[in-house]
Amino acid sequence: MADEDNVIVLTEEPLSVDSAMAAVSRDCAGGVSLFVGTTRDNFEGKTVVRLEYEAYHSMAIKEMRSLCDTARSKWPQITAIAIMHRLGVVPVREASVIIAVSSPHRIDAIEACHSLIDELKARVPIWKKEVYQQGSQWKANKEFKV
Amino acid sequence: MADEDNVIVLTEEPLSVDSAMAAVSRDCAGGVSLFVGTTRDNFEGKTVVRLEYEAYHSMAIKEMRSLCDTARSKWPQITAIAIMHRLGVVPVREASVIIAVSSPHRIDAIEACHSLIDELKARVPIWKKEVYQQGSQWKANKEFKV
Amino acid sequence: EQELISIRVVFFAKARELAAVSSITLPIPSCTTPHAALNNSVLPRFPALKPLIDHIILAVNQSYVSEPTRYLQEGDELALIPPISGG
Amino acid sequence: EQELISIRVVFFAKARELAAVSSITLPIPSCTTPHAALNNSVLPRFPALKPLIDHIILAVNQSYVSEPTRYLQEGDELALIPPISGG
Repeated sequence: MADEDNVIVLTEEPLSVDSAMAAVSRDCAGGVSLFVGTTRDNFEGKTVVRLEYEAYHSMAIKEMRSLCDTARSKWPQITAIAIMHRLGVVPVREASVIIAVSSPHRIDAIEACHSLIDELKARVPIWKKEVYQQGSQWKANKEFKV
Repeated sequence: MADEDNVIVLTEEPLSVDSAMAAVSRDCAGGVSLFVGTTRDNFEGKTVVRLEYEAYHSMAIKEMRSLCDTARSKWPQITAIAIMHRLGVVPVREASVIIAVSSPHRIDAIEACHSLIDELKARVPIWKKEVYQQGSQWKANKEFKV
Repeated sequence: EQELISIRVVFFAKARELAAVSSITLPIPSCTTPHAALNNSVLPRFPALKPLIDHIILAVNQSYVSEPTRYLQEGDELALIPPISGG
Repeated sequence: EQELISIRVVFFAKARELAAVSSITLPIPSCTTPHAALNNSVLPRFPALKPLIDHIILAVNQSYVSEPTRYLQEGDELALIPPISGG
């Protein structure tokens, strides 16, 4: 397994499902599962104008690598994983996170992808500020445990 | 719920994850789950050269609409669904099916997407011929039950 | 002399290959179930389908046939559906 | 006179806003655990962090602190991690 089989990206540029797909496409894969987290326009009755993300960059990269290792030990058939997270401003409807997993058979890709978004929300030091028309608020994932 | 919130496509053109993503993106959605079935280069030791798909077009459309209705009754929070299936020749690594589901919270999108690919394999009258270097074979989904 | 009606029979995938035809218009007696039409009218015309017949599911007017079966009607479309493999 | 070592402290999100700084270099006694460094060296310098302190998790050199805790070393990076909200 090479580094290009675990693609990890932190960027202020817009994310693309096509590039996540391309990152995990392999001749021997029969299924790709993707999860895309997008900026929603509302939270508990308040209008969300945008999200602002920041990361502990070095630790986020490290934790995401660790998530890949854990996923591969639980689903050894995985062919490739991509974890992409956007930083800075993310407008409504745009993607803040894309996770993609490929494998020969779909169940492994689907289960691993689902697990990865859950584990990312639990472990990776990235923070989201939700900006409303009036005011803003740092959010907290209920999955955060450590 | 409008027809544009259930996007169903049967086509001989290449499929695109970006267009599936665009079909289900909504301001009020926080998560999109996608599944992409791709042509794998091998089956039980034989090299797969390509896949060839055909459909009972009118019934496939009807069954896919029914799958959308069933998914929406089980996951009422779904904002949009796209089911896209390619017909004709699908070369190695290219997508034969894309399912995309959006919802305000990820669990609904993830569960519905997983269910939809399973149910598609069980119910939608589309057939795959696997073409090897030597010979070919019509496949049968183990999920096919009815 | 029993009354005849006309139905359309459509063949897919392996069934189409074995029958060497995609669709036919077929006269059948009225008061015929889909399975009776398959066994009494389709199979005699297409004996090459015999090896596949145990794996075929029937559909009428784009709906899988379920029990109890109603009789076919004039103009109905009867589909021979081999095991599916989409996705 | 106890020996001093130098560590780097990094602040994020709400912690960075309250502390009004992203990172500092901090002299601390050797043989200090991360939590002792937080309570005895960081908090006195940044009392505005008090309301957040119960929600903070610590990391040393980009790894979450787990029990048993080893002493901080010269040049270690201590991170104050508020509840995360990525994804």
